[in-house]
Order: sequence, then structure tokens, then C-alpha cells
Amino acid sequence: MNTPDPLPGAYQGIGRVTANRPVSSGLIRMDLVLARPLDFSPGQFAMLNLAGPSGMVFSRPFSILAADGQDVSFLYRVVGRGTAAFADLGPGAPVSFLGPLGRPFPARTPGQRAVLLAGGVGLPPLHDWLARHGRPGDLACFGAREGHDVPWNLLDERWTVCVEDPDGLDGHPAVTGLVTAPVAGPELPRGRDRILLLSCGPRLLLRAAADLAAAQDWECWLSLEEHMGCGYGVCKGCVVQVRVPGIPGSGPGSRNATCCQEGPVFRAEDLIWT
Amino acid sequence: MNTPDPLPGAYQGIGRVTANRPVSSGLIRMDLVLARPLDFSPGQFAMLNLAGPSGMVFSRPFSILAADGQDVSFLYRVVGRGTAAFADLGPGAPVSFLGPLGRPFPARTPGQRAVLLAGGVGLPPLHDWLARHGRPGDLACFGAREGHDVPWNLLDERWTVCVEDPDGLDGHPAVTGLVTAPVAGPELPRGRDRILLLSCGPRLLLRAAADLAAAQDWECWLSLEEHMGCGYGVCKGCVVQVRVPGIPGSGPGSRNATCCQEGPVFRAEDLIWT
Amino acid sequence: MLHPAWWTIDPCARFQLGPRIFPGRIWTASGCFAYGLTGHDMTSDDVASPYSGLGAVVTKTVTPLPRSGNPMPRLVETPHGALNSIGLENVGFEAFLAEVLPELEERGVPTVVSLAATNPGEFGAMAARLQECAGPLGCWHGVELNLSCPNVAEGGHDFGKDPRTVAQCVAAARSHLPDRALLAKLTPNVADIAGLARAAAEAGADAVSAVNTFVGLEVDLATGKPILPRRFGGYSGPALLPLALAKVDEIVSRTGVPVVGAGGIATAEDALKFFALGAVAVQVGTAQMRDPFTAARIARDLGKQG
Amino acid sequence: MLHPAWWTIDPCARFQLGPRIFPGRIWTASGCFAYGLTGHDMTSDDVASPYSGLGAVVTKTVTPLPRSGNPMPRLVETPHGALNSIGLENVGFEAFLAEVLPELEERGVPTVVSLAATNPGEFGAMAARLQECAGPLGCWHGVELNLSCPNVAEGGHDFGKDPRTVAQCVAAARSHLPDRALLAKLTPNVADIAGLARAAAEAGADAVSAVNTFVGLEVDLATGKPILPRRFGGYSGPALLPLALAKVDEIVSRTGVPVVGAGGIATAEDALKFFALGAVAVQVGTAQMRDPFTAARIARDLGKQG
Ligand SMILES: Cc1cc2nc3c(=O)[nH]c(=O)nc-3n(C[C@H](O)[C@H](O)[C@H](O)COP(=O)(O)OP(=O)(O)OC[C@H]3O[C@@H](n4cnc5c(N)ncnc54)[C@H](O)[C@@H]3O)c2cc1C
Ligand SMILES: Cc1cc2nc3c(=O)[nH]c(=O)nc-3n(C[C@H](O)[C@H](O)[C@H](O)COP(=O)(O)OP(=O)(O)OC[C@H]3O[C@@H](n4cnc5c(N)ncnc54)[C@H](O)[C@@H]3O)c2cc1C
Ligand SMILES: Cc1cc2nc3c(=O)[nH]c(=O)nc-3n(C[C@H](O)[C@H](O)[C@H](O)COP(=O)(O)O)c2cc1C
Ligand SMILES: Cc1cc2nc3c(=O)[nH]c(=O)nc-3n(C[C@H](O)[C@H](O)[C@H](O)COP(=O)(O)O)c2cc1C
Ligand code: FES
Ligand code: FES
Repeated sequence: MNTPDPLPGAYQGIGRVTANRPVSSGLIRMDLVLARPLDFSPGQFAMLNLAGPSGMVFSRPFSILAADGQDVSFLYRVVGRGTAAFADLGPGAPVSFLGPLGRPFPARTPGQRAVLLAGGVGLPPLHDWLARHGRPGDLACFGAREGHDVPWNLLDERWTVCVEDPDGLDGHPAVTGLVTAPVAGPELPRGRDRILLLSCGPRLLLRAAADLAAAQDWECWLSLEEHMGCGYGVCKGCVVQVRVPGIPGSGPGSRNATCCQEGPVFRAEDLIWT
Repeated sequence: MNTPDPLPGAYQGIGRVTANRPVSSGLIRMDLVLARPLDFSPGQFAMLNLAGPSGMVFSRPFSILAADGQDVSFLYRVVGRGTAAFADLGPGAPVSFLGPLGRPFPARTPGQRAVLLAGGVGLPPLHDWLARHGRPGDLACFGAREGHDVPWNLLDERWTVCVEDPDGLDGHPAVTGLVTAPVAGPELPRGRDRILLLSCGPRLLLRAAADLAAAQDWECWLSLEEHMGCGYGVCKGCVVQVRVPGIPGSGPGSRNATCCQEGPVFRAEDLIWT
Repeated sequence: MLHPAWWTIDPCARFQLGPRIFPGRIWTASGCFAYGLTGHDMTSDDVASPYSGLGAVVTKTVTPLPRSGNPMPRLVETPHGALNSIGLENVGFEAFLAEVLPELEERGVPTVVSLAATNPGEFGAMAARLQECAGPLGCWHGVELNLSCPNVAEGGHDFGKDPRTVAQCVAAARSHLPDRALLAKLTPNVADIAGLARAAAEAGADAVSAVNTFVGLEVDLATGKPILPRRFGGYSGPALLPLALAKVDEIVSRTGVPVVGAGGIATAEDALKFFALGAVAVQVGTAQMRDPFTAARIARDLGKQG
Repeated sequence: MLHPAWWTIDPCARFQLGPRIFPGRIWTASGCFAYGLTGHDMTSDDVASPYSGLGAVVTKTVTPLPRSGNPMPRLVETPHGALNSIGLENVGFEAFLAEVLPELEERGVPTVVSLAATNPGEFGAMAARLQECAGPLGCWHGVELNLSCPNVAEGGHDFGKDPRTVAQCVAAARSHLPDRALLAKLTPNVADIAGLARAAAEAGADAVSAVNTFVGLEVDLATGKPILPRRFGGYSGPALLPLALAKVDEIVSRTGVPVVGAGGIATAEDALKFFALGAVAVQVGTAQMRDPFTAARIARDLGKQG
């Protein structure tokens, strides 16, 4: 089933931090316990904020790394005000949670091998996808700048780790090169019924993944990052341009799609890169 | 010397919290270590704020409880946003400090006995005054609502504790009644050369102290609380009305005095209560 | 504490505004809650639904033709508020009539329809068509004329700054809306907002909504250029509260025109401040984006049951 | 980071504004640093003095006669800013001339004298007398006409909203101030601040200062009444930054009149945003109250030595 599931119900509530610790030099894992069990699909995200009046004006979107009953986990990097504030939270701290939101990555159709390309904080959705849907023969690649940036404990042997700089590997196995390197060889078959390429990470990676998929005629879905106001489709602050079928007689057109509600996962061919 | 000392230089810098713990049910003692030694006189205060952009728009005034080298202590009660934020600070947290500020309580003139009336968080300046200038025969009274509100560890045997409600004394000695109760009897002499009354605390206490002093013709100085913007005399947001000698031929007049710079300690007779 | 002594209103009780009875006084603001929730079901631990206790959802402003809005980025957080330059992206008036309004009716969402246009004639035509198509709907309580959106190039900006234009737009819509509440949403970017309110009321508005966003700008330090492609955006959120309160007070105390207050409301306390100044209802905007239950929680906290 | 590529100015270097050379571009704003520090010596770990690197201290506005200002409370913190209704408490122009200005000269504080009056004639008279008494002073660099203080009942408020009055006041002062910088401080509480700036420049102002405070109000929830006895106050502080940036951009891009920017500046980054839009200098107001070294630290951080 390649058509995205209908949006499930989202839950708003206060989670409590149970752990909030670095898992690599740049990545922090935050575990929350919610007041009720959470069901989600890989690629969905939550809007997080400090609870109460000290919170940011907008909540911050984070992909869900895993959920088990009332426990839900995230993986994040400190890049600004919000993530810096999250990094300061200790056990018991309240966090405002709204999720799951957005459309997930699709499952595979029979006969497809999966190729997962995750860059840095793009790991969570693909990590969960592999955990749920992974099969022998799938190729899951995680890319980081160097060894210390890799959350080794999260990555089992199914993951191929790619580092641009082989420093800091401390004996861990890794390919030197971009996360797309293991895919570049001629081993993978052409055709959208053969390969399902899923990617999440920096924009350059997404572009490269889209180009690869186009060249090889693979099915390809990408998770986009846009700055978000609401995360649930009401503000129209997060739109991306997608293609729409042309009206007969005129060429194909484009329209705005909300990254938070129609995405964040889009079919690569639908996207108009700007 | 009853004339206030000239204002000393104030120091602005970042202090680090060394301790921040309750000393009674309503009072918290915060100790900071500054980057340099601090010299102050009892009754002076400091403007405190969270360091960095998360701070409040205005810093908060707090009387200095004690200072020893680079260590400086405060005693406070959580009443609003700022004090709540202070109460959350753990050891090592940075605090923006500006002080000492304002004019202190005077020392006594020879022959005067001191009567100190401290209510609640009004304790710090008088606590330090007694530590520096106290003599046998002085009467130092601390008032609280009930026993649990009293910071027993701060109060040695020279302090008479007064509680409105004798609950929660847990065997500690205390007078039941307002903090003015021990002064009400006829034991104390009349005359401003005999008694120096100093008071700091709620407005009602200050009024009562001023009335007592007027009735007994005692010398009386009071520490006022006004909301402050700057704490160092520039914004004119903290003014109180004081009497000025009349121009010959017309009656006495009044003028604005900044509580932060001309006060917070004022001669009771100079104040115009509004 | 949430019910100070001076506060006697139940904002979750029905109240009359112009010819219409509204189910309550806590509303969501236009553009911050779309056409209500679409596509999402929402639950929370403490409030049954984002609509619980709400008096109205003011829909995202619709214009005669569909609009795709301004180029991205069009929404920027600042430390104390938000700047938006969405540019009135909307499905267009006909699609709104055909698809959105019936759905709101079906879901039982009390609705105020926000309209924008570039001249009084268009406002009149939209009002007439609304009345014609949606006349029988029970959940449609009123119309809010967005006379103040600072993000539309074609006239939108200065449009609502002139009391005469305000009056003309209101009059044009009023004549077609005999039995719905008619509100004029005012821009705060003027010296005399009370004058606008007076003009709106004299032309037949039942109330004014105040305020829309203030003109703001944010600079990208890396480039030294404004972050928003159109330089300016509308400033909203917590930073606005004292400014919005001042504008509401100006209108109430100088004109007595009923005011629906908006600007920076995120808590029951914030809302109370508007009611204290005499606002008849309030709208929750930016804070609703952060948490879709904000308005419902305010209604719960201030309601008699709260 | 503090010196992005587009940033080439040294704000601690001398620069010319009208007929005058100022020692720098980081100033303190009127009313937030009194007449400079009086009665206090201040030290810090990282900056030698609160005056280090400053281009000017704009003094608290002085009026022809002494004023004791508005009743208390007259200063209220809000979560994102401050509301003041000080009401121009000041020692009066004659005492200022006799006592304050000579002392500033003696301490070597670069000074801009802020003046307020109720009509152009008074402005002219004050300017003439300043020139007469203080003509030889080396630290007195200019005059800022406060045309915008929203806290004075007698005309102060609407006074500066009319471009003609602005022009008259500027012209009256200009004629007596041949060799000092003349600035007009503008109110942001108008629809068209660029029009005010143009009027000021055409009447002879060397620059405009923008912005003064926005009209705001805060409610005391316990009573349901405004906290300030005069209801309204001037809103300042961090909440203002995007609003002030928008006003400055409006003036710069529509008129090209030199602007001294103010509103919400607390850090070097904040100041940079004003410079990015073309401000020739900036003023630090509310943040200077929180910490008297704020402006000096901004000067250090942005200076070539920083
Ligand atoms: C669907 C989705 C899933 C994401 N999942 C993750 C994740 O699992 N782990 C992770 O570390 N990050 C993730 N991000 C990025 C994350 O949202 C940003 O890093 C975060 O919002 C930065 O907040 P800040 O306050 O620290 O940064 P600031 O730069 O101070 O934020 C200012 C504003 O910009 C927005 N913003 C800044 N960077 C981004 C960005 N890259 N994407 C979207 N908005 C941004 C913020 O939300 C905020 O509104 C995801 C983004 C999206 C859209
Ligand atoms: C000279 C002086 C010395 C003081 N010493 C002490 C002390 O040693 N211990 C102590 O606990 N308190 C002391 N106070 C009172 C203390 O300043 C206030 O409790 C504190 O400012 C409250 O801040 P908040 O943010 O928690 O309260 P909020 O009510 O949230 O503060 C809002 C604003 O009101 C001001 N404010 C509120 N209450 C007071 C008050 N009572 N006095 C002055 N400003 C107030 C705040 O500074 C702030 O600007 C002193 C006040 C002054 C003027
Ligand atoms: C993202 C966004 C979109 C908005 N769109 C509209 C709109 O379409 N029509 C309108 O009248 N107001 C619009 N507004 C203004 C709000 O309705 C409200 O008047 C303003 O934001 C102030 O309230 P707040 O501070 O609670 O957000 C919008 C505001 C935001 C933040
Ligand atoms: C307490 C206070 C007093 C002020 N007094 C004056 C004044 O006397 N004259 C004047 O022109 N501006 C006065 N202002 C306005 C400031 O100079 C400045 O224009 C405004 O506060 C915006 O800058 P800020 O956000 O940095 O404070 C005052 C501001 C405050 C907060
Ligand atoms: S973030 Fe609001 S619509 Fe997507
Ligand atoms: S608090 Fe600013 S003058 Fe006293």
C-alpha cells in the first residue's frame, strides 16, 4: 500500500522527561512518558515545547524515533533556542507534546527492496521503518561527518554507517564517503517495482536521493523539513510546492502542500525544488 | 553618624549560585559567589536577574543578608515570576548581580539603644546590622505568621521571635503577637537620643514603627519597598514622596525621592505616606 | 484567582451580538485555526475537544478568488512573538461556500466567516452570495470583514486605515446580512483606531474585532536582509498583549462600540484582561497554533463550571 | 558571528551626523540612563565603565519647567517588555543648564540633550538658550527633540503625530543650533512614520530617532482596572524589536532620512539588525536599566577591537 494512511488522531498533553542524554557527540536522545499510549507510523512527528508560559511561541517538530506504550523517544541536535532549552531538561521536566502528526513513509509493495538513506538527525523515521518493515536484502545507510557523530548504540548490524571523515571511529566499521556512496554501485536493479528509496536528512541528501531515484526509476519518498508554526495544518506557514496533473489542454501545474499535514513525507516526483 | 554614607561603587557581574535552599517554610536563602569581593553596609541591596536573554526585563531588588569576600547571601520568598525562577536555580547557575545599591541603615549615635523590627523577608538588613553594630540592651524582634515561617538557624538568642499563631514552634521560644508587641510595654525610654528604631518589612509594620517612634520621639529609619526598574537611580520608576523644608513664608513642601538611590532607607519623619 | 470578584460573566454562556446569539465568548482568531480542524482528530487529557466551550471559530480569511499566498518563508518566530506574511492563502470564496461551510455546519462548529476583498462592491457581493447560499445554516453566526491584513499587496494594507473605506465596506456587507452578526476587523497600525471603530459601527457593524497584527520586520543576521521576502510581516503573539489591550481600551472608552478583543491571548488571565476592559468576546490566535486546545482550555478555566 | 560579512562599520569610530562628529554609534536612549550615571560609580569584570565606547548619552528629556511626573505606579514590567508612565519627571531646563550639563562636560560624557516642550516657540527658546549657555562645551554634540512622549497630558501625545507640527518644532530649534546635530525623536503610534521623518528632515533635522514607546496598557487582574493611574503607558523593551525594525525600515527605504534606531535593543545582534537596515546609530533604552553596562558591551562586541 503506497497510498499514505489517513491521518490518525493526534494527542495533546504533557509528557515528562524520563531520560535526556547524548548518544553521540552531536545527538541527544530524549525519552518522554505520556499520559496515554501512543500509536504512530514511521515518518510521523510530534510538536514539542516547554510546558507553560516559558515555552517558545511555536512548538518544534521532531520525528518520532520510537514509541512503546506511553513511552516515546526523540533524537535531536542542538541548533538554536528551542533545542538548547530541550537539552537543559532533566528527568521529570514537563514537555508539551502534540502528535503524532503528518503522513508517514509508506510500507513496501511486494517485490520491492528498501533502500534507506538517513543523514544525521534524519535517522528517527528510517530507524523505526527498518525496525518494523526491514527484510534481509534491504540497504540501510546512515551518514555522519565523523565517527563521534554516530549514535552507535542505536544502529545494529543492518545499518551501514558512512562517515565523511574516518576520524573517531574507534574501531567501529564504517564506509568513508557520503551516505549515498553504498548506493552508487551497479548492484541495485532499476525500476520502481524493484526498489523503494526512502530518505530523511539534509536537503542536499534529499536532492541526491531524488536524482538517484529518477535516474534509476526507483520509487522514492522523502521527508522534508520546513519551519512550522502549528504542525497540524492550520497556519499555512510550512508549504512546499508540489506538481498537480495538468488540466487537459494546459501543462502540468503546481500547488501549495502543507509540509506538516500533506507531508512531511512526499513522493519525490511530486516535489518542485525551489 | 546618622548621615547616610555616600554611595559606594556598585559592581555588575555574574555570580554563581553556591546554595539555594529553604531556611523556613516560606523563606529561601541563596548564596552566590562573585568574581570579586563585595563590601556593603546593612540595608543596601542588589539587583538580581537570570543571566542572559531568558532574564526578566527588569532585575529584582533584594537586600543583602551577608557578604564575606566574594560570597554574598540573600533571603527571599517566592511571590511571582522572578522569585519563582530564582527558586529553580541549582548550584553553578549564573545570576546577574548589580550592587551594592542604595543607602544603608545608619549606625547608632552614642547613648542610643537600638530597636530592630524585622518582618518576614525584611530580616536581611537588620540581621546584618545587629551582627555588626549590636550591643547588649538592644532589642531585635523578628515577626512571622507562625513557627514554620521562622528561619531559626539564622536567629541567635539576641533575637526575639514573634509569631501571630503559636503553631509550629516545635519548642522554639517565641512571643505570641505582632512583631511590635515586645516594644509596646513601658520599659523603653522616650527620646531620639535614647532609642534608634530601625525597621524593614511589610508596609503595615513600617507604619506601625513610624507611629511608635513618633509617639515616643524615637529616632526612626525605615527601609521601603518600591517596584524598581533600574535600581540605580536612572529611570525614576521608584519614587516616594518626601517632605522638604518649606521656603520661608510658605509651608513645607514635598518632592520625589528615588527609593533605589536616596533610599531604600529613609528617616521616618521625612516620608509622606500615600 | 481565575474568577476575580469583578468578573461575573460566563463566557461559555450564550450571548447576543447584533441580531445573533453566539454560544460563547471565547473564539479562535482568523488564520490561526484554518477552517477549524481539517483532517485531524484531536484529543487531550483534560479537554474533550478543541471546540469545547468555544463561541466561534473565525475562519481563515477567504477572498473572491483562490490565493496561493506569498513566497516562503512566510512565518518567522521571534523571541516574543511571530511574524507572518502568509498572504491570505485560501481556497477561494466559491470553494469555501461549496465545501468548507457545509462541512463546518455538519460538524456543528459555530462559525464566523472572515472575508477580504479589494473594494466595497466585492464585500457586498460576497455577503449577498453568503446569505443566498448559506442562509439556512444554523452554525454560521456571522461575518468578520478583514479590513486590515497587512500582507496583501493589492490595497490590503492601506485599505483599512481610512474610516470612509471601512464604512463603505461595512455598509455594503450589512445590507445583505440582515440576521447575522457583522464584525469589522481593524488594523492597529493607525493613529486613531477609535475613529475606525466609530466609522464601522455607524455603517452598521455590530462589533469590531481588534486587533489584527502590527507591522513588524525581522532581519537575517547572516545576510543583513529582512527574512521575509516582502520585508514586512504581521507581528502577533505574546509581545502584543499590552498593545492590543491599549487599542481595545481606546475603542471601548472613546466610542462604546462592542469589541471582540485579540492580540497575544494565551491564557485565561490574558483573556480576562480584555474582558476587564469591556470586550464582549475574545479571539485566540497565535497561541492556538502552538496548542489547538488553548481556546478550549481558556473557555473551561473561565467558564462557570471551571 | 558578531561581525557578519556585510558588516563593515566600526561603531566605536567617529562619524559625522549633520554638522557634528560623534565619537560612536552606540548610544543610550533618553529616560533610561538619566543624565548619565549620577551618584554611582560602576565597575564590572569585563568592561571598564558604562561609558566605554559609547557615542552618546541622550539625557532624560528636560522640559522648560521642572516636573515631578505622574503618580505611582508609573513603571510596570510585563512578560516581554515594560510599560512606563514616568511623565517626564525632570529637574527643569534651567537647573539642567546650570548643574547637569556642566557636570556631563566635566566627566567627558558625549551628550545629546533631549528636549520636550508644548509648542514650537518653546523648542526654539530652549535651543537658543542652550546655544547661548552651552555653546563652548565640547561634549555636547546635539539635541534630540522629544516629539513623541505619550505620557504627558498637555498635548504631548498627539503633538508629534502631525507632520506640520514636527516641521515647525524642528525649524524653530534648527535656527538656533548651527553647529550641533539636531534629531527629531518620532512616535511610532502613527500610520505613516515616514511622513513624519520627511517633515523633520525637510525642516532641517539631521536625523530622526525611531522609535519612542508604543502605547500600551496592562490590567491588574485583582481589580480589573489598568495598573497605571493614567491607564496607558509607553511600551518598550524586547517585545518591540520587530516593530521598531519595521518603522526604521519604513523611514530608511521610503525617505532616505538618516535614522538613529531604538526599540528593544539588548544585545549586539539586536543592534546589528538596525544597522543592517541602514540605521546610522542605535540607542539602548530599557536594557540599559537592567544592566548599566549593556550599551558599553554592545559597543565592545561590535567594535573593530571586539
Ligand atoms: C517533520 C520534521 C521532523 C524533524 N525531526 C527532527 C528530528 O528528529 N531531530 C532533530 O534534531 N530535528 C528535527 N527536525 C528539525 C527541528 O525541528 C529543528 O532543528 C528545530 O525546530 C530547531 O529549533 P530551535 O529552536 O533549536 O532552532 P531555531 O533556529 O532557534 O528555531 C527558530 C525557528 O526555526 C525553526 N527551525 C529551525 N531549524 C529548523 C529545521 N531544520 N526544520 C524545521 N524548522 C526549523 C524552529 O522550529 C523555530 O520555529 C525536524 C523538522 C521537521 C519539519
Ligand atoms: C530595596 C528592596 C529590598 C528587598 N529585599 C528583599 C529581600 O531581601 N527578600 C525578598 O524576598 N524580597 C525583597 N524585596 C522584594 C522583592 O524585590 C520582590 O519580592 C521581588 O521583586 C518580586 O519579584 P517577582 O518577579 O517574584 O514578583 P512579580 O510580582 O512577578 O514581579 C513583577 C514586578 O513587580 C516587582 N515587585 C513585586 N513585588 C515587589 C516588592 N515587594 N517590592 C519591590 N518590587 C516588587 C518586581 O520587581 C517586578 O518588577 C525587596 C524589595 C526592595 C525594593
Ligand atoms: C499565521 C497567521 C495567519 C493569520 N491570518 C489571518 C487572516 O487570514 N485573517 C485575519 O483577519 N487575521 C489573520 N491573522 C491575525 C490573527 O487573526 C490575529 O488578529 C492576530 O494574530 C493577533 O492575535 P494573536 O496575537 O492571538 O495571534 C493571522 C495571524 C497569524 C499568526
Ligand atoms: C522608563 C523609561 C523612560 C523613558 N523616558 C523617555 C524620555 O524622557 N524621553 C524620550 O524621548 N524617551 C523616553 N523613553 C523612551 C526610550 O528612550 C526609547 O525610545 C524606548 O523605550 C524604546 O527603546 P527600548 O525598547 O530600548 O527601551 C523612556 C523609556 C523608558 C522605558
Ligand atoms: S505548520 Fe502550520 S500549516 Fe503546517
Ligand atoms: S528604580 Fe530606577 S530610579 Fe529607582
